[in-house]
Amino acid sequence: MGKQTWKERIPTFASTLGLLVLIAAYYIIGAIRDANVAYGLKAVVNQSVVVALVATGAVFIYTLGSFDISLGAATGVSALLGAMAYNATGSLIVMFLVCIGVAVVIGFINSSLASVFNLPIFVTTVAMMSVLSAFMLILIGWNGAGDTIKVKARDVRPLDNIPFKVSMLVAYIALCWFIFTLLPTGREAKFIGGNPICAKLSGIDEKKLAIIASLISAVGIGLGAFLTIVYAPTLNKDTASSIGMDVIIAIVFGGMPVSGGPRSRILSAVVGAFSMGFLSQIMSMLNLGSGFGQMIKAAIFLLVVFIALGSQRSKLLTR
Amino acid sequence: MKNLKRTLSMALCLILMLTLTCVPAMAAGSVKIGVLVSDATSSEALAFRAYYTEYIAKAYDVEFIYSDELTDAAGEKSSIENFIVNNCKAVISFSSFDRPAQIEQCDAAGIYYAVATGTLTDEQYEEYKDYEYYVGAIGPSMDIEFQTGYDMAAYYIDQGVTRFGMFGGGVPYYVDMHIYRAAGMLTAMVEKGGEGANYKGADNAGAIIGQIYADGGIDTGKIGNLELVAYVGGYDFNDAWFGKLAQMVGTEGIEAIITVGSGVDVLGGFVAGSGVKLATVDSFTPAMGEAMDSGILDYMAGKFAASIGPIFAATYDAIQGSPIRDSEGCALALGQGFWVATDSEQFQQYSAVDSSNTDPAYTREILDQYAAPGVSFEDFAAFVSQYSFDEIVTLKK
Amino acid sequence: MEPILSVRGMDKSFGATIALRQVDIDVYPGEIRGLIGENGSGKSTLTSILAGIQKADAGEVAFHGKPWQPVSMIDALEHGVGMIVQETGTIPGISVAENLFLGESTRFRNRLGLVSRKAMEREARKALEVIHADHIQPGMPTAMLDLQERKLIEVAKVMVKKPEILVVDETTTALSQKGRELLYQLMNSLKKEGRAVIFISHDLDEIKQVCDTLTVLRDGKIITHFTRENYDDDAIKTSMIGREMQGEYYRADSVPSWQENVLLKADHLNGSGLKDISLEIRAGEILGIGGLSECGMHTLGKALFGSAMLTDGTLETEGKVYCDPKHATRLGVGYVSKERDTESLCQQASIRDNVAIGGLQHIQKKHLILKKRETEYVQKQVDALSIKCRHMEQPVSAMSGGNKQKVVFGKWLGAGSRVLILDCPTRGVDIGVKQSMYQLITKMKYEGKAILIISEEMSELIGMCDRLLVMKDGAVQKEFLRGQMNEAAIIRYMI
Amino acid sequence: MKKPSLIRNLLLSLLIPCTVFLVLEMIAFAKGVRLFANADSWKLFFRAVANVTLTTFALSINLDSGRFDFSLGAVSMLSATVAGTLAQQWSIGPWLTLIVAIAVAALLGLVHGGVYVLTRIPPIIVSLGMALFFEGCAFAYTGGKGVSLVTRTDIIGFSRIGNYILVTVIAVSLIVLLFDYTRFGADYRALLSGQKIAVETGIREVGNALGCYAVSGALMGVVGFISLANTGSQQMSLNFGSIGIMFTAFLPMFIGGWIGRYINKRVGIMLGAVSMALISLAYARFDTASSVQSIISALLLVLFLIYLNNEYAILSRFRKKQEIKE
Repeated sequence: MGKQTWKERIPTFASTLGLLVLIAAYYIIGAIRDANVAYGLKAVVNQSVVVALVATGAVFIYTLGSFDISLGAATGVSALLGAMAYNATGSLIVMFLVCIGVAVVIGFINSSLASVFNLPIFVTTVAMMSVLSAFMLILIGWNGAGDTIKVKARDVRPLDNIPFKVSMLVAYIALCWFIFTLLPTGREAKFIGGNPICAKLSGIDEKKLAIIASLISAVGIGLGAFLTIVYAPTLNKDTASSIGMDVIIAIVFGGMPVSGGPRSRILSAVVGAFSMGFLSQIMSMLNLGSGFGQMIKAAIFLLVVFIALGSQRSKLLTR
Repeated sequence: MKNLKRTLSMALCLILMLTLTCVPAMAAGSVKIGVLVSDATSSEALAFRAYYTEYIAKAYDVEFIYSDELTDAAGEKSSIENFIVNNCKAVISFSSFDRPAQIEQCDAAGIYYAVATGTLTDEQYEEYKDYEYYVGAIGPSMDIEFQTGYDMAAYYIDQGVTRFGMFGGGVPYYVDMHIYRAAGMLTAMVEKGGEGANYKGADNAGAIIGQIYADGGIDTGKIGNLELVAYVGGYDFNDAWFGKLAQMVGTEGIEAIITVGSGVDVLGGFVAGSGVKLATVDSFTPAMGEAMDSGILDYMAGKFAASIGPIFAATYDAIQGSPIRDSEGCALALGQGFWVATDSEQFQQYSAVDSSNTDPAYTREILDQYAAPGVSFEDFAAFVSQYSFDEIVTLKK
Repeated sequence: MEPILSVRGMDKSFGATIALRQVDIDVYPGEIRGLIGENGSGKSTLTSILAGIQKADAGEVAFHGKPWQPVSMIDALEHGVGMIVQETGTIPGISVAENLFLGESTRFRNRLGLVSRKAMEREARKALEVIHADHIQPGMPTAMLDLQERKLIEVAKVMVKKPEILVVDETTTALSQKGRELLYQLMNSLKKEGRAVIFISHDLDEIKQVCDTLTVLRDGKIITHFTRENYDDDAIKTSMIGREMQGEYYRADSVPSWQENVLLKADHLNGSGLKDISLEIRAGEILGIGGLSECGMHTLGKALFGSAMLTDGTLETEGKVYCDPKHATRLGVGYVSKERDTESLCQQASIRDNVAIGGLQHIQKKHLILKKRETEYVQKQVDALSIKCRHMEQPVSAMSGGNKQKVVFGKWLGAGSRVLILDCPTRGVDIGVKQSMYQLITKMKYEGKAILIISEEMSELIGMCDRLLVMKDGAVQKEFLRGQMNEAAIIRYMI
Repeated sequence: MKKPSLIRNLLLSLLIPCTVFLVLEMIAFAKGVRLFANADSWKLFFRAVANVTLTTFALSINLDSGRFDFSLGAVSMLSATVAGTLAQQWSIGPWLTLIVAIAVAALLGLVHGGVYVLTRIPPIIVSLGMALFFEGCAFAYTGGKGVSLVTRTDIIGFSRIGNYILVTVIAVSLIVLLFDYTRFGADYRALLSGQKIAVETGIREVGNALGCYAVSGALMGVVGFISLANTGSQQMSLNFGSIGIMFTAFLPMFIGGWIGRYINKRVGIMLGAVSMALISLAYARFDTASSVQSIISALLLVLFLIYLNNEYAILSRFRKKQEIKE
C-alpha cells in the first residue's frame, strides 16, 4: 500500500508554515525597526498563553462541529470568582481550584443544556455569554471595591514567569493530545464532527462526548483564568472578554476547519494562538494606527485561511 | 487554475509583507514613546491623540506608539510589553485599570512612566513617589473631578433650575472618574437644596460617594426642594437604552440634563429642539462647537487638547536624563482642571486656541522652556498651575 | 436513419481519475437504449454531460446534426434532452410546482414582473396530468411527499417538455411496481413518437425487459452493444466486468439452515410506522426482509439497531437487552444503512478513521490507541475485503460505491459484530463487487453470524436468504423458507 | 388533507406578540407604570420594530442558507459613517442620506459576498475577517472620530413614528416581494434546501449569494441610518465591538420561524420583532438595569429554544394529560 504524497499533506502544514512566515516577518521587521526581538518572544508567550490554553481545550468542542462563543465570558467569570476566593482564603491552591471548578460548572451547564434539550449549541452559548457577562458585573458589585476585583500583585508574582506558564501550557496540551489521539474520545469526537448521523449509527454516544468535550475545555478555561489572574491580578468587567473571539480566530488561523470533523488537530490552537501573538507584535512594531492596523490584520487573516484551505474547493459554495 | 490561484496568493502574501516592511522603515530612528489608551474614540481622546501625533511628534522628533483601545489590566500589561519590544523610552498612560502594575512594570524594565489623566491615590503616591522611573502625574485629581460635577450642577441651581436629569456614563461599571463627577453633582444639589436636603440619607460628599459605590447607580427622587427626575447610566447602545435616554428628555417638567460625559454624543439627537438644557464634560471640538451654537449644548467643561503638553515635557526631560523631582526628590503630582464654556462665544474663543494643529495652546515655544534640562520643580509646578484659558493666552503672548 | 444525438471522441476526467475516454455513441429515434456497466464505468458521467450537468473535456456532440453544448440541465431540457437523475432530484423546501419549474420561474411573470404562483400551479397541474399523477397537489411542500411521489415530480418535470431524448438514471429503484409501470408506459409512448430513451439500471432483468439495445461501458470506454435478439446474461456480465465471473453469484445451496442459538430477538416492536413486529434470527441464519420501499422495512432495520423511535417493544441479543445504538454496538450488533453516503460513512474522513471507529475497543491496549495497532487492524480489513485504495489515509469521499460499502463492512467485521443488519447492502454496487459481497455474506453465515438483509431486489433475497419475511404497511405479512420462495408469490404479499 | 383555516392561522400568528403584550401590561399594571405612556414610548417601540425587523431579515437571509454573518454590525456602522460624513460634506437631506447609506451598505455586502465567492472560505470565517476589516475602514475613514450630526435637525428629524412605520412597511413588503414573488426569491429558496440539485439544474448560485449579501447589507444600511438619525452620532468600535447587534436578532428569528408556519415567514419575523420591541420598551419603562436585561433576554432565548426543539415531546405530553383528564 502506498503512502500519502507530499501534496496531500500540504493543508496539514499550511498553517504551521504560516506561523513560520510570521516569525520570519517578525524578525525582519524587528531588525528594521530596531526592536528588542528577544523580549518580544517573551511578550508573545505572555500574551498568547491564555488564548492558547482556552483554544486548545476548545478544539474538542469545535471538533464536534459545535461553536462556543461564551469562552471569553466563562474565563472572565472563573477568574473573578477565583480572585474572590483567593481574597477570602489567601490560598493560591484554592484560587486554582475555584478557577477550574467554576469553569467546569459553566461548561457542564452549557453542554447539558444543549444536550438534554437538544438546543443548537451556538445559540445556547450566545445566551450563556450575555448571562455570564452580566454576572461579571454583578460579581464586581458584590465585591464592592470599585470597578475592579484585585488580588495582591506580589502574591501572584512568583508564578508570573515564562517557565511556569509554558510548562502549564505544555502539560495541558500534552493532556489534550493524549486524550485526542490515544484515547477513543478524540476519534469519536472527530467522527461526530464529520457525520453525526453516522457516528450515532456507529454506536457513539454523542451526548456523553458533548459533556466530556466541554469538561476538557473547561479545564483549559480554568487554567486560562488562573493565568489571567497571575498575569494581571486586577480584574474588571471586561477581563478576558476578547478571548471568545480570539479563540475562534486562533483555531481557524491554526488550520482547523470551523466545522470540525476529521481534519481537526489539537495543535491548531497553539499554532493559531502563537500566529496571532506574532502578528500582533508585527502590527505594534509597524505602528499603523488602530484603523489601518485592523484592516491589515483582517486581510492577513483571510489570506492565511485562504492559502491553508488548499485545494478543498468545490463547484458548490461552502456553507 | 488552482495552481495559479495558489501562486497568486503566495505572491500577494509576499508583496504584502514586503510593503509592510518598507513603509514604516523610514520612520525608525527617533525617540519612541508608548501611549496607553483605554478610549480611542471619544472626542477628547482624539483631540489628545492629534496633539501628540500631529504636533508634538513633529516638533520634537518623537514617535508615539499608541496601544489598542484597552479594556482591562491584562491589556495594559501586554501593551507595555509591546512598548518595551519597540524600545520605547517612556510610557504615557491614559489608562487606569491597574496603575500600580503599570508603574512597577515600567520601573522593572527601566523605562519612564507618566500618568496623563487623573492622579494616583494618596497611598499609591506614597508608595511610588520614589521610584526612579516614575515621572509623575499631571491631570485632574478626583477632587477636581468632583468639583467639575459640583460646579456644573451649581451653575444650574443658581439659575433657578429645580428639576434635573442625569446621565451617569460609566457609573454602573464603577468608573471612578464618573462616580466622582456624579457625586459632585449630587453634593451640589444637597448643599443647595435647602434645609435637610439629602440624597438617600447622605448629606455630605463622602457619604454620597459611598452610596453610589454601594448602589452601582443613582436613584431619582427629591433632594430638598430640588428634584432628580430622571437618571440613565451605562453605554448599552441598544433599543431599550436609547429609549431610556429619549424618555429622560421627555420627562415632564425636566429643565436641565447634567451628564458626566459624552452628553452630546448620546443625548444630542434627543435634546435638539426639546428646550431642555444639556451640560456635559467633553472637549473643544468643532462638533461640540456646533452643538453649542445651535443651542443643544448649554454648558461644557473640557480639558483642552494641549493640557497633556506638560506631562510630555516632564517625560521628555526624564528621557533626556534630567527628570523633574520635587524638593524631596519625589515624582510629580500636579493637579490640572477644566475649562468651562457656557456660551457659544466663549466656546469659540477656547476652541480657536485649542483645536489648532499648528498653534495649539501649548506651543513648542512654551514647552521648550520646560522640556529642557535643569528645569526646577517650582517653575514647572507654577507653569502647570496656570492652566486657565486667560493664563494660557497670557503665556502665549 | 439519422441519429438524434451522436457523440464522438468524448473525454472526461476528474483529477487523476479518468471517467470517460474516447466515447462514441449514437442514439436513434424510436429506440430505448440501455446503458449498463459497473459503478464508475462512466454511465452517469456520460449522461450527465449530455444533460448539461457537467462539461466534457474533449469530444464533439451533435444533436440533430448541430453542436450540442448545453450550459445547464434546464438549458438541455429546453432544447430536447431531459434527465431523471439517480439521486433525489427534487428540493424538499419548496412546493411541488416550484420543483416542476425549477429555474424557470421567469416564465410565470405577470404584468408587474412578479412571479405568479397561481399561474405556476395551474401549469404544474397540467404537467402532473400528463403523467397521470394528478393526485399530487402542486401547492404542497415537496418535503411532505414520499420518495416515489417526488420521483414522479421529476418525471413530470421532464415529460412536460416532450424531450427528444429522455435519460432515466437508475430511477426505478425508488419506484413501486405501479410507478415503474407508469414510467415504462411513458417511455414507450416516447418511443412511438419517434423519440429516444437512454435507460440506466443495475437490474439486469429489468434492463433486458425494457430496452431494445444495450450498450456496455467499462472503465470509461464503450465495450460492446447488444440487441434484444442476442441478450445473454453471461455474455453481458462478462463484458461488464471484463472477465468471466468466477464461482457462484448467490449462495450455492438451496436448503434453509441455521444453528440453534438465537442471536437477535425482537418482541412486539411498535411505533414509527411499525406494527407489532416480532422476530428472531439465529446464528448462521440469513433472514431476508422484503417489501415495497415504503413498507416499513427500512425503519425496521433501524429499529432493530435501537435507533428508531419506538413506543413499545424490546430487543435483545444473546439474552442481553439493548435499547440504543451504543448498547447494540457494544453487544456485537452492527448496522449498515441504506443511505451509505450520509449515514454509514464520514465522507471527509480517511479509510483508516472509518474502519477503526467501529473497533476502538479492540484496538485499545491498556486503554490506549496506538497508531501501529490501528494500522494493523485497518490493514487487516482492507486486505480481507480487498478494498481498492492507494493508502488508508485516502478520504472515502473519492471512492466508488462498492468500495465504500466494503469500508462499511470492514467497520463492523473488524468490530467483531455477531449480528449484522444490512439495509440494501448492494444498493448502487456493481456486479463484480456485488458478487464478492454475496460471497462474503455467505462466508459470514458459515462463521455463525446472524445476518438480516433488507432489500428491494427480489432476486437478491431469493438468492441469499434462509428465511424471508414479506412486509406491507409496517407489518409482517408472510414468511417464506429457502426453497419455497417464488417471485410471483412474494409479490402478491407485498402489494 | 384539511386546509387549516385562515382565522386559526391569524390567531396563532398573533399569539406570541399578544401574549408578550398582555404579560408586560400586567407587570406594568402591578408596577403602576404605563407601557405606552407618551409619544416617546411609541417612538421607542416603532424604532425597535424597524431596527429588529430589518436586522433579523439581514441575519436570516444568509443564516437560513447556512451562512453565518458576524459583519452585520460592522456594515451598519461603516455605512452610517460614510453616509453621515457625506451628508455633512454635501449637506444632503435625510432621505438622500438614507439612500446613500443603503447604497454604501449594499456595496459593502457585495464586497463581503465577493470575497466569499472568490475565496470559497467558509462564510463564518469570511464574515469574521470582514467584520474586522469594516470596523477598521470606518475607524480609518473618520480617524476614529465617528460622525456627529447633532446639529443637523433635518436628519435627526427623521426619527419620527411615521417614518419608522414607513421604513418597516416598505422593507417588509419589498422583502416579501423579493423572496416570494421573483425569480431571485425562487432561486434562493431552491438553493436553500437543495443546493446541489439547484446548481445542477442551472440556477446561478454565485449570483444569488452575491444578491443575498447585497440585500442583507442594504438592510443594515437602513438600520445604521436609523441609529445615526436617532442619536445624531455614530460611535466607532474596534476588535469585534460591532458584532453584538447580531445577537439581538436570534430570538426574533426563531419566533419568526415559529410564526412562519401559520403566516408568511417574513411577516412572522416582523411579528417576532414586535414582540422584542415590546420587551425593549418594557425594559425602558421599568428602568431595568442592563445586566438584568441581558439575563432576562438570554433566558427568554433559551426557554423559547427549549420549547422549539422539544415541541413534539412537550405537546405529546400535554395531549396525554388531556386525554387522561377526559
